Amino acid sequence: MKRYVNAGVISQEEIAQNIFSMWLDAGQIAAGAVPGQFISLYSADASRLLPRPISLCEIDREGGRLRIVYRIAGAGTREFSQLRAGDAVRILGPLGNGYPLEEKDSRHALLIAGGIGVPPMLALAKTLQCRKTIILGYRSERFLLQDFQGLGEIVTATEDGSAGVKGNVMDAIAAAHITGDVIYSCGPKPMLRAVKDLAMEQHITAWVSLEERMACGIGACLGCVCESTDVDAHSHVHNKRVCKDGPVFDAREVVL
Amino acid sequence: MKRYVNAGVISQEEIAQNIFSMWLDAGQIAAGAVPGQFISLYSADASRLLPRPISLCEIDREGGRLRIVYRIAGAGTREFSQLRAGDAVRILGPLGNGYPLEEKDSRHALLIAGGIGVPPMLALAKTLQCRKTIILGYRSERFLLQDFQGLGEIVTATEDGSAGVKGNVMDAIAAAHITGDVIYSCGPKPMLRAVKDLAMEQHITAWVSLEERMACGIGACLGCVCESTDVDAHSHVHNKRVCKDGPVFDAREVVL
Amino acid sequence: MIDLGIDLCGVKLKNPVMVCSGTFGSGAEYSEFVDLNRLGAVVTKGVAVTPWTGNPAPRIAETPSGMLNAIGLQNPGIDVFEERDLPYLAQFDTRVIVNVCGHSEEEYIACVKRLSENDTVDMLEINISCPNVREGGIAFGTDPKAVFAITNAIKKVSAKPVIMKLSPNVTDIAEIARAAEAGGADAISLINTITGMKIDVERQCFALANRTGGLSGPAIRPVAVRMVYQAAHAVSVPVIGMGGITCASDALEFILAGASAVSIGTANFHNPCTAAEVVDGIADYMERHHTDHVQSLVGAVK
Amino acid sequence: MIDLGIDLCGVKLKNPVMVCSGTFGSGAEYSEFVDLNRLGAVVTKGVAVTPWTGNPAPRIAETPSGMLNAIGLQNPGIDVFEERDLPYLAQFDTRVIVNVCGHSEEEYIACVKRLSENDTVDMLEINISCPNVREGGIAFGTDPKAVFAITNAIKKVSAKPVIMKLSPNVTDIAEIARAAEAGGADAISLINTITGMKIDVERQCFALANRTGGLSGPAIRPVAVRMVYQAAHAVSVPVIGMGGITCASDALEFILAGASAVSIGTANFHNPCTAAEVVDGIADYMERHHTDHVQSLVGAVK
Ligand SMILES: Cc1cc2nc3c(=O)[nH]c(=O)nc-3n(C[C@H](O)[C@H](O)[C@H](O)COP(=O)(O)OP(=O)(O)OC[C@H]3O[C@@H](n4cnc5c(N)ncnc54)[C@H](O)[C@@H]3O)c2cc1C
Ligand SMILES: Cc1cc2nc3c(=O)[nH]c(=O)nc-3n(C[C@H](O)[C@H](O)[C@H](O)COP(=O)(O)OP(=O)(O)OC[C@H]3O[C@@H](n4cnc5c(N)ncnc54)[C@H](O)[C@@H]3O)c2cc1C
Ligand SMILES: Cc1cc2nc3c(=O)[nH]c(=O)nc-3n(C[C@H](O)[C@H](O)[C@H](O)COP(=O)(O)O)c2cc1C
Ligand SMILES: Cc1cc2nc3c(=O)[nH]c(=O)nc-3n(C[C@H](O)[C@H](O)[C@H](O)COP(=O)(O)O)c2cc1C
Ligand code: FES
Ligand code: FES
Repeated sequence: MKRYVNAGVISQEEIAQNIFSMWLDAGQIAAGAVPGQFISLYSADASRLLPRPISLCEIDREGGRLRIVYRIAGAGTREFSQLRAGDAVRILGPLGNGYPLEEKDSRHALLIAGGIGVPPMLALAKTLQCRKTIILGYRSERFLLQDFQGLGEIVTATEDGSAGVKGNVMDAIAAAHITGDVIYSCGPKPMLRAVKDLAMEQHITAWVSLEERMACGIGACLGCVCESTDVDAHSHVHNKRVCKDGPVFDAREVVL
Repeated sequence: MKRYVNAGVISQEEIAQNIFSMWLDAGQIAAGAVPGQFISLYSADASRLLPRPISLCEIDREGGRLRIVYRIAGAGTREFSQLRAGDAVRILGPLGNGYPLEEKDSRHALLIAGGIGVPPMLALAKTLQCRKTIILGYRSERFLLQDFQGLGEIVTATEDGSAGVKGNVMDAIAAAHITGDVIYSCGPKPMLRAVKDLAMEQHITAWVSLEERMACGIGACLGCVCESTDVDAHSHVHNKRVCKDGPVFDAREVVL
Repeated sequence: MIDLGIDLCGVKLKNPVMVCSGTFGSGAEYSEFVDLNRLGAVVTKGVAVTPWTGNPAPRIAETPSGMLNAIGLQNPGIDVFEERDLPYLAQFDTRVIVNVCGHSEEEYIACVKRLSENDTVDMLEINISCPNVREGGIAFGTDPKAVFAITNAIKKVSAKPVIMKLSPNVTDIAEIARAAEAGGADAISLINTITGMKIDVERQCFALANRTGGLSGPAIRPVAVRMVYQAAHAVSVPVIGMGGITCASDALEFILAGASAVSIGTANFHNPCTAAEVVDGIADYMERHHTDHVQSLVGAVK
Repeated sequence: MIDLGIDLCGVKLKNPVMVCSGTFGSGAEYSEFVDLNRLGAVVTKGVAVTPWTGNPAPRIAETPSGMLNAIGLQNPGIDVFEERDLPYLAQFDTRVIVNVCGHSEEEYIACVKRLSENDTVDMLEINISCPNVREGGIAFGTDPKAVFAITNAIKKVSAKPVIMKLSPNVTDIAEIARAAEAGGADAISLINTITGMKIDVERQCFALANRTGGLSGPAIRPVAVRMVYQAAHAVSVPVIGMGGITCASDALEFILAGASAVSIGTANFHNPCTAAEVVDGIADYMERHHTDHVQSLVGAVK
């Protein structure tokens, strides 16, 4: 069940330049959450009405705690970055569908993430029970790397070549001839397009997490649509709602 | 000279129900300020654009500190009431003309204030050098009374009769047959009207401090006018700007 | 006893609070946050006689105390709406107002005829004011003659009371309101969104794929209150007010200005519980002001 | 080298940043915060041929990310303006644009004639869009025929370039812009305020003595950007854009939408240093985007 609550900030830390990690006391929202889902955060400034959707980076169901990791992209995220332990922030969640988690132990999953698409991969990597190769792409500074230790084989790429493979995640995959049975990914659109192409070539499934501007965040306003390959069962047109039908889609069902 | 600065909050305290006293580190603004002037405070919430004009209650010119005492009247003052030592608030000042201070020692001034008109009387009482009778009217709970001790004869009235004379300041003046050579006053319009009538009757001067909705606070927008008895020298019509030509007026020059 | 009930051209509502078309889907999603039984009415997302795809994304942009949307009236068409959405709403003890859009008079009429026969439908709201589609909507809503004509044509075939939803993008709202009344409208609702634009200066492009969008939210409330006041003084049919309502006090501005009922739109996105909070807040206000009947507040500020 | 200079129908401005009529007096008050020499132009408060008293107080009300004003064009009349205000402005190295209002064509003409002979005046801005006075202003600004006629009449007597200031309270801003251009306007400026209303629900009265007022500030920026875009695509004379600009990025929205210059209004009330900050911010932006001439940004988003 979705809830709209005032969540307490447990801790906050800048883990890379302009990238913040926050633990929230989110009670029932955490209890019902799964990897790939997100929460909407609301600004305390009345001039900013719309939610800021942020993916779940870690889910502590028992403790009722959620971790989010986000980049300062504008005024809303800048405001959140100034919250301290003891402050509160309005949130709505859990939202969206989340990644499918029923992989058999025998399968080999590739978790491919770029930039601020890395955080949701952590929750996924912690939950998914199969062989995992985790390919993480950064512009320059790498973050969350520590947290992924022990969750699978880890490959990193940086655009400036400061660490790991020089280039993006696709370069890293090509360089190491990485293959798998299924792909889970999150990151910028061009990366997701490349991931889709790779999956089509290798005839495997790729799950991609999309971003779109949102208003309601719960499927009511039709603000956040992406184009669907076929007529969608809910909308009856070629549109799917990222906030409700997604954010995770089989790459084949959406036009990237 | 007027300045627009980020002022540090030195301390804040609730001195009566919903009435707050705040000391601000206001540097040069304090250095140039006189009793009867005010500052504009700006909300940190971008949805609230306009200034909140608040009178100076105490002026520490040397220390660069200003005291304001205000009542929670809406969202802006509620926000200010949550500021703590170490926080900051944008202010503009000093604004307005202030009370004339050239009373001879031999004169007897009546300082008449009602409700949230009491605070500016404190700065005035501390500065004005002559015999003073200070008449303070409250709805119920009295505040700042301590601070006035030793600055003159003090008479109080409360509407509910919980302390002092039961009634308003005019009732207190009538009850104690108080007279003087000049009146300084601040308070609600009906009180100022009564003060003006009293002064006219007794053929003495009454200085009244007016309130009006403001936008610029510095005399540019003509938003805050009050009606003047004669054609005003600046406006060339029957209007005076409360923010610049006032807030203190000779009661005879304005229509109350 | 506080009486929140109102009579909207013969239809009794338990209170004057509804939700704006397009902001509340068909109620299912928000029912997790608001007990639909508590609302005076649910106004559904605009529906047309065939499915509409709407505009490409991005469809949403935030603006100061407001937002732009360019959904473009995406809807699954009347068939799905009647089979899936209306039966869902029929479960609740609230009024159902169906918002109708069309590319042409024929499309409006076809849709209105279908809905006229559906027992779940209490009233129809005709959207002649969507700024986000070229042919549908706004073309009908900015010219008094066109407003009269479409209202008249719809009234001829509608078995349900007809609310005409007006556009604020006009020089003289009173004239448009009078045209709707002359055409036979049983009520009018306003305002729809104001056409706006946002430019992403870093990327040097439009924020919305559609270039322009409709501005809604608290930013437009002063314009909406003014137009409701002007419209309420121009016509004698009931006026439903909307535009930037976030709380009971905002809603009461509209009621005091002349609105018989009010509608919550963009505020649902900021706080999904808003609509129910507004119902409670109006009751509180009436208690504080010793007002027994909400009806007595309608147009009380003259 | 960054070139911020623009040419506005023959008048060279050192940068495209000015201040909105009515929000900056005649510059004296704000000169404590902004070096007037840094501005492209100062646009003065509307002046008429005789003193005007304006509306009763309250004249100001705050709204979400905006404000309502109903000053009602209070002004000391052209005599005082020429004797006191213009000589003050003449001291500065900035352009002086005088905003003119009138109750009738004759009053506009009389004022324009007087100002035509004053050497301090660089341009005239004709306010045909004030929503706060009945006869003056808006009556002239919402009907294309009237806009054409008043523009034409003024152009016949004006020795200075004429900017017609347009009202947003119209159905079709492009049509109004074209009427001004056809009437001979050298430039157009927009938007003036949008008519709005606020009701004090606790006191059950209007927040403004005048009932309605003009809405300005960031709340209206999306409407202003849209109208500037539409107007700039409708006429070939320069467009001056305003409405809710608070920072360089806001100003650039207007420039990219087609404004040759921009004007800062309500933001002055929130931060008296805004205008100078916008000048600096535009220069920074140009450096970051490797743009040499501000002119090349005008209308760059199509
Ligand atoms: C499902 C989903 C999950 C996300 N997860 C994360 C995450 O884990 N970490 C992270 O750093 N970012 C994430 N984002 C992006 C994040 O939502 C934006 O960076 C954020 O909304 C920017 O807000 P702002 O106020 O700082 O920026 P502004 O640009 O000032 O925001 C203005 C408006 O645009 C919207 N907006 C801006 N960028 C985006 C965007 N990329 N996607 C959707 N809306 C946007 C804002 O929500 C707001 O309504 C996610 C987005 C989506 C859709
Ligand atoms: C010269 C002057 C001196 C003042 N000194 C004091 C003081 O020392 N202590 C004190 O408690 N109050 C004082 N006031 C009143 C104070 O300005 C208002 O109570 C305050 O602005 C309310 O803001 P708000 O956001 O809480 O209320 P809201 O009602 O939410 O404010 C909405 C808008 O109305 C304006 N407004 C509301 N009430 C008033 C008012 N009475 N006068 C002017 N503008 C108003 C606000 O500034 C704001 O722009 C003074 C007013 C003036 C004009
Ligand atoms: C996302 C969105 C979708 C909308 N869709 C419709 C619609 O389908 N039909 C309609 O008549 N109005 C539609 N509107 C307009 C609203 O019903 C309402 O008139 C407007 O948003 C003003 O109210 P508000 O400020 O409370 O949102 C829509 C508004 C928004 C924000
Ligand atoms: C207090 C005030 C007074 C104004 N007076 C005038 C005026 O005298 N003449 C005029 O053409 N516009 C006047 N305007 C309109 C502004 O010049 C400007 O067009 C409008 O406020 C939009 O810009 P903004 O949102 O930046 O304020 C006034 C606006 C305000 C807020
Ligand atoms: S944000 Fe409203 S449907 Fe997705
Ligand atoms: S508030 Fe602008 S002149 Fe006083």
